[in-house]
Amino acid sequence: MSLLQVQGLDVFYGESQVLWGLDLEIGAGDLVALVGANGAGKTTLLKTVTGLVRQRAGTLSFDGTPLPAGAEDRVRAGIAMVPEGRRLFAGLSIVENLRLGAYVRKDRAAVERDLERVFSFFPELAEMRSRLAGDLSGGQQQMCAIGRALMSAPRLLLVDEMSLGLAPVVVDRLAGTLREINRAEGLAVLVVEQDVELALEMSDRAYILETGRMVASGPSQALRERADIRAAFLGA
Amino acid sequence: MIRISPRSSLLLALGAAACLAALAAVPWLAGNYWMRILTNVMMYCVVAQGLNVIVGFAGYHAFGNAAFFGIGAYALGVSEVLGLGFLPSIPVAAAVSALIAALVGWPLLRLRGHYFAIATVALTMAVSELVTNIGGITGGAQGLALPLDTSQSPEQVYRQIYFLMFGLAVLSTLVVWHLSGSRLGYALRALKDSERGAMAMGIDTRRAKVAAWAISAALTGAAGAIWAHWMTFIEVSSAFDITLSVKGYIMMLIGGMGTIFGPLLGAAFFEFFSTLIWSRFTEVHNLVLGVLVCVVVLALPFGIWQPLRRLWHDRQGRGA
Amino acid sequence: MTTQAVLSIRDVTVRFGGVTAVKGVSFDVAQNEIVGLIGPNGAGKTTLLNAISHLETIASGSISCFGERVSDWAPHRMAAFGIARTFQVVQPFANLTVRENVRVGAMFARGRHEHARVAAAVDEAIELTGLQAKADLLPHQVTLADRKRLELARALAMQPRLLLLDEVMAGLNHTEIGKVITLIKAIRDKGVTILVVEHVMKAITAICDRIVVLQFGEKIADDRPERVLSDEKVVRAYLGDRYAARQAALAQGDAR
Amino acid sequence: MILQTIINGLLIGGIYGLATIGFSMVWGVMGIINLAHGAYIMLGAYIAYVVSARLGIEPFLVVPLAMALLFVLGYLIQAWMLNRVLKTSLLLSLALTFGINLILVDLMVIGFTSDFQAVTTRYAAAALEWGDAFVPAARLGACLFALVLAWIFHEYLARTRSGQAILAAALDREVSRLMGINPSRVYALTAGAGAALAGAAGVLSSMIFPVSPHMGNSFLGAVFVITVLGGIGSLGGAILAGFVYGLIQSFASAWLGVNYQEVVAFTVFLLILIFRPQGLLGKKYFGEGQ
Repeated sequence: MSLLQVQGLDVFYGESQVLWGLDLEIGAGDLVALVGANGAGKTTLLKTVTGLVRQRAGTLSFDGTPLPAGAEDRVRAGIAMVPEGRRLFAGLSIVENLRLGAYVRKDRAAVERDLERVFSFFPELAEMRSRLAGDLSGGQQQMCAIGRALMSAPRLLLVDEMSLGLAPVVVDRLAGTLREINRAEGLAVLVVEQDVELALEMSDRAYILETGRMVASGPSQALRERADIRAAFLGA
Repeated sequence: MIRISPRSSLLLALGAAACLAALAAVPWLAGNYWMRILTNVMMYCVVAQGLNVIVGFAGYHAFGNAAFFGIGAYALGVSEVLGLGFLPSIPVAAAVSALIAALVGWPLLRLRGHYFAIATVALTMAVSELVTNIGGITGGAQGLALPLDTSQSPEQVYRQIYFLMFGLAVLSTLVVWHLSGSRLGYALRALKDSERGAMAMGIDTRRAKVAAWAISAALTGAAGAIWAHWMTFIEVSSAFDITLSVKGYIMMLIGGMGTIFGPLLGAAFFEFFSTLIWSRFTEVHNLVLGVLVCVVVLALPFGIWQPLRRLWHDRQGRGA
Repeated sequence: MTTQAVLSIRDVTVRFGGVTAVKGVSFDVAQNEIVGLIGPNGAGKTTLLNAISHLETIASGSISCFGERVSDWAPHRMAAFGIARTFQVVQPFANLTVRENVRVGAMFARGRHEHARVAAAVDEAIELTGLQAKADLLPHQVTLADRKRLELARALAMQPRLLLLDEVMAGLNHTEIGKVITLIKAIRDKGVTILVVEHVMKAITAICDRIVVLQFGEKIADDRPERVLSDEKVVRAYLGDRYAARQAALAQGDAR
Repeated sequence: MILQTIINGLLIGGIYGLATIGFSMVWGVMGIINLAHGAYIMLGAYIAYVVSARLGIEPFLVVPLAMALLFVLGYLIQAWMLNRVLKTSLLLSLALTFGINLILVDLMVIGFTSDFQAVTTRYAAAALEWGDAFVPAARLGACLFALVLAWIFHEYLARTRSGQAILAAALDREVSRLMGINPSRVYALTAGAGAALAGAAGVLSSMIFPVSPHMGNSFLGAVFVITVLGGIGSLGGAILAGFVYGLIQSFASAWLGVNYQEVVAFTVFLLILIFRPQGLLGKKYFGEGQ
């Protein structure tokens, strides 16, 4: 039985429709990629899953039960998001940002353990933990944003445009870390990416979105071989 | 700006002409009571259009434009006391206001958003304190009495004031209309949305903003000057009353910032409504005015035009 | 006589509060050349671009264009002198239509202000960037790719001699990148010198005559693309092994 | 004479600081300029007047009651009206709070007429002596009380979970929801706390200044200056700037005469705005509003 089930999703911005009848499924422990042109509606889909945007039609169920309406409650259900552009709390330090990630959790001891666990994934952040998030470089901010999302002990992690504006070497490292966390802890991850090559390389399954409609889905390896996808996205 | 087809622009022109004619005939048709109300409405049209230049076009929220209303009033008062006649004193008052706006604007317009809004409120408080403390020619705390115009009957004086305010309202609308198509107008509307973008594209944003505030101050100062002559006795608390610039701000808001006729509609609507209140609930005027302000801000945050304009473009968008 | 450099950066240093974003960077850009400026995030690329277009003041060193020292010029004077730029985060004038946005470029930058010249510059810029169909829409009604094209169109309408592009490709899909590459080449062919800040390697290799690589605010390479992209320092600092592996695979594929 | 001027400046500075913290917080956290903040201070003073003058209770004991009542008022006004302004344009908060101020002031004029009231304490005349200067007990008590309240509020923000939630909502409203924070409730909480602090300042100042419906507006000028001088959203800045403002006013009136107090204060204010808008202790990234 899948962890996240999205069926027949229609979403509008004002009067213009952005998503048409989307279906999507993520099993516990899957690493799924969602790729597509800019403006295809990828971020809109993520915002609908997290509750920042309300859909006009369609159902979203998590662990078999319908998701609560407000974004504040969906993080309690176990959905965490790394927003596009990282959007850390610039005026607060790294450790304050990470603790805010665990805002909904009551178990103090577990939160402290998770804090050290995040610093083990991203050692660079450990020694500058009291630095203001706004003063960090792009790569450091991305690590802190991923850490902050992990602090809410999610069962599904959504990562929006991780590679945007980052040097390829940093992107490789972060992709590796995400893959590692997914395998080691069975944390389901949905990665939204512009860099189709990266997305298909790091994911088990993938969905391809084209102007708000799902045009292809399936195992990533198979999608990489399809001629039409190579031509449209991989420029081979 | 909304694309107006030739046929509807003809209708617009005819409608405007009819309005102007009707308003010009008011002194003969309506009694003194209505003429006084309409003079007030015209005054607020000028204040609202003045704000429209700096807030609507440049996006700089000069919340405390009342400072220039007061400066214009006192400049006229002083020049009349010094013997210069009423009519020539009006351009003098406008010039003094514009000059002060330009001088103060050079440093102040470096501020953005809330900082600028607060600075203009502080400017109004500071200038009114200064006028009180200078005393002497400005009459200080006791206020300033203007020489009485004995050459005309009070009836003629009120009619003169009405036509002057009416003319100023038309002038201020023409200024805004010219501005919207002019090079300065484009510079202001560009820097409103992205000052860095405007600078990188060759706009001297500092000079454009100072020019906009000077125009705004000149219009507001002229209105203050005519108001002073109308009152014949002015004091700091009424000349530099922040409520005036807040009411002007709300009127511009209702009518639609950055449009040509919006502030006029906003002024007419708001002033008629609050005058009705004044006559009916004299003792709770401020209370009801406060409620009116809150209702307007919550109900019409973007004024009447904005939703229409977005709709117009969206309809056109789907068509393209 | 060596051709006079369009842009010469001499030992430029830029500081933000305590942080030195750019340290002692020097390079030249010759007439009609396209130079790529790459480097890891936070390396100072955009800061340097802001310094050239004078939205950022430089702590030391000098910047000169067409032989004139422009280090302390006001930004709007740079535009009148023929230097145009686009922004990494697109900054359209939201309350102006696409055509009006482009008109601002034509009205305020180089050239006389009469109506005919302005109208011609606007039409040409909109034509070249393929925005004719969307000229009367507001920026919020067009796609991100169109808004990126609008940035380019506005800069073109300024009839620039030097064009600074700040990550114009970020967020575009493969086909859109291809179109923008051909557009940039067309602009260069009209005699415009271009400095490109970019992360999309496909675009950099396709259009650049030379590449300057920055890391932590310092220049670590400045050479022709093929030499720079195989430079050990650059691969470790910026490109990473995955890129190098893919290049190697491609190289084998077509090593006939 | 200098010592007395300094003491007067510091004592009144403490009150000004407390009066400003709420205003600076609301601006820093939500980007809202609350022109009705002066009215909250005035209401606090009237609560002190009604309870102590009419029922004979010691003014200092009235502070908790005033804070509770003002908290509710601040919370409701934010939840019902100001939260909606956050969705449109923040500069509308100026116009909206101006309207609220008109309403509150006029209600008190109707209820208590415009004439001045006084709140006296048994030890009104008592004063400590320090060298040849007098330190009025009531003012000293008020100033110390103000510092204690300010410190408590500062710790609340820095240490507690809901305090951090307020700062997070200030920096990025949408992302704070992803953390599980409900911004509307957090903003109403902040506005309530701000109003409560204003109420406390009102009670304390009722022992020093005459109480009238229009007393709030004269406070507003001082609150503007101190907020920007201290750095928007910075509590420590507000307290420090409160003392600086108190001293400037005290010396200005001692040397230039009472009516130049305001002019000097506003000139200082405009200079700060131009040359150091981030103020003395302004925190980076705060106060820029979303």
